[in-house]
Amino acid sequence: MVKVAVVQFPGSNCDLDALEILQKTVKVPTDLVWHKDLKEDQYDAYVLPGGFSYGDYLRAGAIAATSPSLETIREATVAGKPVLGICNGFQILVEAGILLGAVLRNAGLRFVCKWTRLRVESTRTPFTNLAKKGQTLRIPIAHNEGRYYLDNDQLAELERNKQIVLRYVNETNIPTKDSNPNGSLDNIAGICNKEGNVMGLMPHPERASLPILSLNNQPDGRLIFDSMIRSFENTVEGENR
Amino acid sequence: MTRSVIEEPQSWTLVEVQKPNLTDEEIRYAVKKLQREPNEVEWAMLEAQWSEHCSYKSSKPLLKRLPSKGPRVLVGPGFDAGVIYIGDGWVVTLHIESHNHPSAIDPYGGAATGVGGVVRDILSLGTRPIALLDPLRFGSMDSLHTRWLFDNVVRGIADYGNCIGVPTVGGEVEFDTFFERNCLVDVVCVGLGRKDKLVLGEARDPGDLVYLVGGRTGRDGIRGASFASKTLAEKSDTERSAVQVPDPFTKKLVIEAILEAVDAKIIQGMKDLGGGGLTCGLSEIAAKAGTGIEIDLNRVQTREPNMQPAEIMISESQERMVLLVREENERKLVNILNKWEIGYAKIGHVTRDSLLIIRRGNEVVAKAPAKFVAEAPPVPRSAKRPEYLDALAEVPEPAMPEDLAQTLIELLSSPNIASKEWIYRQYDHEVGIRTIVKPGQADSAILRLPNKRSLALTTGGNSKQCYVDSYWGTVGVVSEAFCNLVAVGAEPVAAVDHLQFGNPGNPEVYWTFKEAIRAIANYLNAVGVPCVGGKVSFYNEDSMNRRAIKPSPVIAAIGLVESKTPKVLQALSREGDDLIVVGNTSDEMGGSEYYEHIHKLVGGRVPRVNLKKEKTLLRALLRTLRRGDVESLHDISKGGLAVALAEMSVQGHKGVTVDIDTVPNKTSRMDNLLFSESRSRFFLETKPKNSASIVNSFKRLGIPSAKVGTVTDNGIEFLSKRQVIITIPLDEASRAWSEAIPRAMEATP
Amino acid sequence: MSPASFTVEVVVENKSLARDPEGETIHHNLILKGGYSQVTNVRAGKLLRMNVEASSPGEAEQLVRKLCDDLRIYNPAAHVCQVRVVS
Amino acid sequence: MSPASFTVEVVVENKSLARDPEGETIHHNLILKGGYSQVTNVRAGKLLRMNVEASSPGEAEQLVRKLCDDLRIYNPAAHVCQVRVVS
Ligand SMILES: Nc1ncnc2c1ncn2[C@@H]1O[C@H](COP(=O)(O)OP(=O)(O)O)[C@@H](O)[C@H]1O
Ligand SMILES: [Mg+2]
Repeated sequence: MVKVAVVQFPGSNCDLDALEILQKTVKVPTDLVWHKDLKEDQYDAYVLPGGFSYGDYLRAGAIAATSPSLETIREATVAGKPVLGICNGFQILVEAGILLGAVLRNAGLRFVCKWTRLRVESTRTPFTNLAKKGQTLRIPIAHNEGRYYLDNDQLAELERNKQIVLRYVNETNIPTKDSNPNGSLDNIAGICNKEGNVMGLMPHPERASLPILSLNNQPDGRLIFDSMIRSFENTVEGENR
Repeated sequence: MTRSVIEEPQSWTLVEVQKPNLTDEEIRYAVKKLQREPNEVEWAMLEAQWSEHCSYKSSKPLLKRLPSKGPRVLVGPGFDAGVIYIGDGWVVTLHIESHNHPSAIDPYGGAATGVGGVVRDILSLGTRPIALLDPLRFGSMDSLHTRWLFDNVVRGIADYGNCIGVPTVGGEVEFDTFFERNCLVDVVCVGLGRKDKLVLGEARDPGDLVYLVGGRTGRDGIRGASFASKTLAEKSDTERSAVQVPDPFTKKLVIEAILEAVDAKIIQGMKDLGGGGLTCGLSEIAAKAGTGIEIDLNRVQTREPNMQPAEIMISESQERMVLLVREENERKLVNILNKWEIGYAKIGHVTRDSLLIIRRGNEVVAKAPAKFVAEAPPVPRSAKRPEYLDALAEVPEPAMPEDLAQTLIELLSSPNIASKEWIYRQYDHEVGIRTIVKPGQADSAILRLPNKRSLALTTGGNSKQCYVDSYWGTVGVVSEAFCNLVAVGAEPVAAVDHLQFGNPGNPEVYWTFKEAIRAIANYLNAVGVPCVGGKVSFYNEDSMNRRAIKPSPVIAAIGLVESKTPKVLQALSREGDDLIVVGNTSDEMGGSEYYEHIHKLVGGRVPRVNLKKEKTLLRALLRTLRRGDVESLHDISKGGLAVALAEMSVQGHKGVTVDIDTVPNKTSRMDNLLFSESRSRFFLETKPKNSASIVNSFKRLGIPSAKVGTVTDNGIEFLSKRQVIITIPLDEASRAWSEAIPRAMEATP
Repeated sequence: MSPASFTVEVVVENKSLARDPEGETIHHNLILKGGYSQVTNVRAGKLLRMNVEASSPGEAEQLVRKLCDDLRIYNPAAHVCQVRVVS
Repeated sequence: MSPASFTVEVVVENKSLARDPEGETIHHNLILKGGYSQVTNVRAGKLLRMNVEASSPGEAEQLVRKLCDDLRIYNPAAHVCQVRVVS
């Protein structure tokens, strides 16, 4: 049976949220794993939750990225397993060098908590395979350091490899300055690695997975987790055949 | 500690004096009780514990008048937080604190550590903090100093609350020149836990071990103390911070570790260390149970060298908790603390003899009955009705504005009324995946509970009205909080109060304090809801001119929403719907935004509440909401009915047309009718077919109600005698309301 | 004298006897756990580097000192603020 | 040689292409609006001051440089990092 790990770092604070959604809403067997206890790659997928690991001191995600658990995660990414970094989890993956670029302090210099519109730019990841390309998702953000940045050459590479997964857009589904909540380069909200199995995003899909919590009563965030389940089914079917 | 910490005036210079900083009566009482002269350490402890701060010596007898019992109350005033049973084995805890003086000096650190303090109270009961609200009071927005305070206070709350993962789901803010130098920074915290895992601040079992957990003990918060240790006096101002440095990361670890220990049921008793530090924590935890505690100061982990016993005993270093644990569970506790890499020290044990014994190695440095230390002799205070009240009661009526539309626009852009989005955008109000109704959407926030019910939370204050009339002003504050709860379909279940005043030694100040308590007690008795805790903060005055702040009672209240109650927000939802008003509007302009902001007029008759009818009204509204015929709803408060309608309209992107003559009222002027802040009123939006039955259901109970207008696709329009008296395009109203605060704050990086 | 351009550094940090949770966390959780035990202490602060036109280094320093106080670049109740001309 | 204690400063700031919204905002909204037009540019960064035991200033500097790279005190995708021994 498949099993997912939500990795808990000192200062994680969306760990229990992600756990609850995975266990009770998505209904996939999930463990909360203390980072020091993640010594071997024994799970089928990993979720690095949001929060303020190590208080965001030095730089969001920077200290957690040196946790030995990241070596295990790295193994899992090489093995092609789905790895999802949400908010602080995204920052950790970037700081660990598993994803490209940097996530800098918001251009507005303030923490921003609000519901955003996201356009799905790529459906090839195990977290977007249920989406249609160009589909909009309404998912909230809440962060102080969410300005995605990398230099022009690398941006071109990201584009070429179809590694941009989500962009902030306006009501008409267009990435604009106004719809960019943090000054991210090219309105980037989420990216994946070259192979596509690792995704990091600033918005919090676990906060948009229950209709009652969503602004429009639509659980758009579930799509991210449901996609992950579907990617398991595909692998399992593949193995059976 | 009964109702938690109070701040006192703090002189930030450390002075050397011989005598303990206690009154002559207190000194005599101490010597008599102890039958000897206390030593230096004991004096320091008594000073700390007998401060207004920890002892409530000026307020205790009065606070007893507040009703505190109810079928859902498991723990009332007297503990770190009130505990309310919400069914299915779950409890909710509730507390309010302020950090006014520290925030006035270091708004960022002061506000942040204020959050830290109230979160510790909630944690002390063994419950997980799940929400924060922040009632704030500042001087005029025109002042640079105010903007600096406001910006940094909001940042401090944001950085702390966001980091520890507790959503800030509501609050309020009031601007008034009386708070220019003494801003009020209050924080409400709500916790969630299991009834069978509650932990109390009582040392019931002799033999239990005393653990000091969390941050190390430094010389923080030691000030103006009489023992004036040389080390203290020598360190100059330039090296020592006048305020505490917030450390939300450590707090987050402390929260998780303690909740893990609570879950394992290995904590016998627990107390957070705030004002008064170890002295307060240990004496109260022992006194509550009639036991004693013996500790060894050599075991306390200190952050600075050469700390004197007195310093250790009164240090207010942040992020510390005292835990009591059975010897057989010690190992388990230590394992949990090690996992989270939190500092700890076993400093002593609970004894049978009801004495507080403080040793340093083998030497006893202080020894006194715990009860004696914990309970300061009460200070009788005299009260006298302030003379200024007569002058405020009668003010000349202002001239009627020529352009009422312009007046409404000005009100919408007054910082007291304008959108507070600039604040709550900076707060993570979603973490915890519980926030069903979010800041700005309705009169109260609503949180998802584990048992199908949900929890409504709100907080309110109104210093402008409480200044003009402290009794009716305070009644109005409590009424607004309860109206906010029923406005989202919640049944009110409990409240906590926070009473913030000037110097209690001033009889006029003390009179307003008494009036506020009388008001809260009368209101709560009338609606049958208990007050489960609170806080008192005296000595709030302008440091320059010594003027006391306006009386500032603040209420936080919670209610339960049953699962079938529909979610109703305040944004208008559909063109063609009817608008209904509930409640009566009178010439009650005292302390209104219209008088104060538009006419710069302070005084007049403050809105009153019909206490005989209030419960009926709240129930009737709740019934209407539960029936499901209400499309949107907003209570009418600051700025009166014109402002309430404009807010509903702007938020729903819908217009309204209202025939003002149809509004039930006893007003003598059009401006009063539009802008009076009469209490217990609501606007309801409903489908036309339901209007009549809703209006009649109120009228039958003797509550004025009428259909007054309709939702349109136009602007905001008020008619009288078929003439348009106000018409404002939606986007103009929207701009006035949403841009006022961000524009004022733009320049602050 | 014609004005020249100077580079002035402003360092804002917590007062020396106050805690510095950021420095402590970086020290314990990153540097010591990373094996660099030769590092015995870490303090974290904010640095602002300004280019200033003035007729002398002394004038540049004074100007920046004044603006730091005036504009509340730091809060004297909680922080210390160092101003130094570096070039 | 017996080791001595050195103070080493590490300054981390954004690469110029990554922009420096904090420096820009302090410059425009605070300093220029405050009337200090002599200030022509502001950059904001983070400063870490470390006490390091080493046998020479050069060794101290090298050690810190190494740990900055090793432990990613800065993110090379966006930051530049300066190390200097101050005493
Ligand atoms: N200091 C604050 N912190 C967080 N939220 C706030 C604060 N002040 C106001 N709010 C939120 O903004 C909204 C409007 O507040 P307010 O203007 O006080 O409402 P009303 O006039 O309807 O009582 C509410 O949801 C409230 O909780
Ligand atoms: Mg309201």
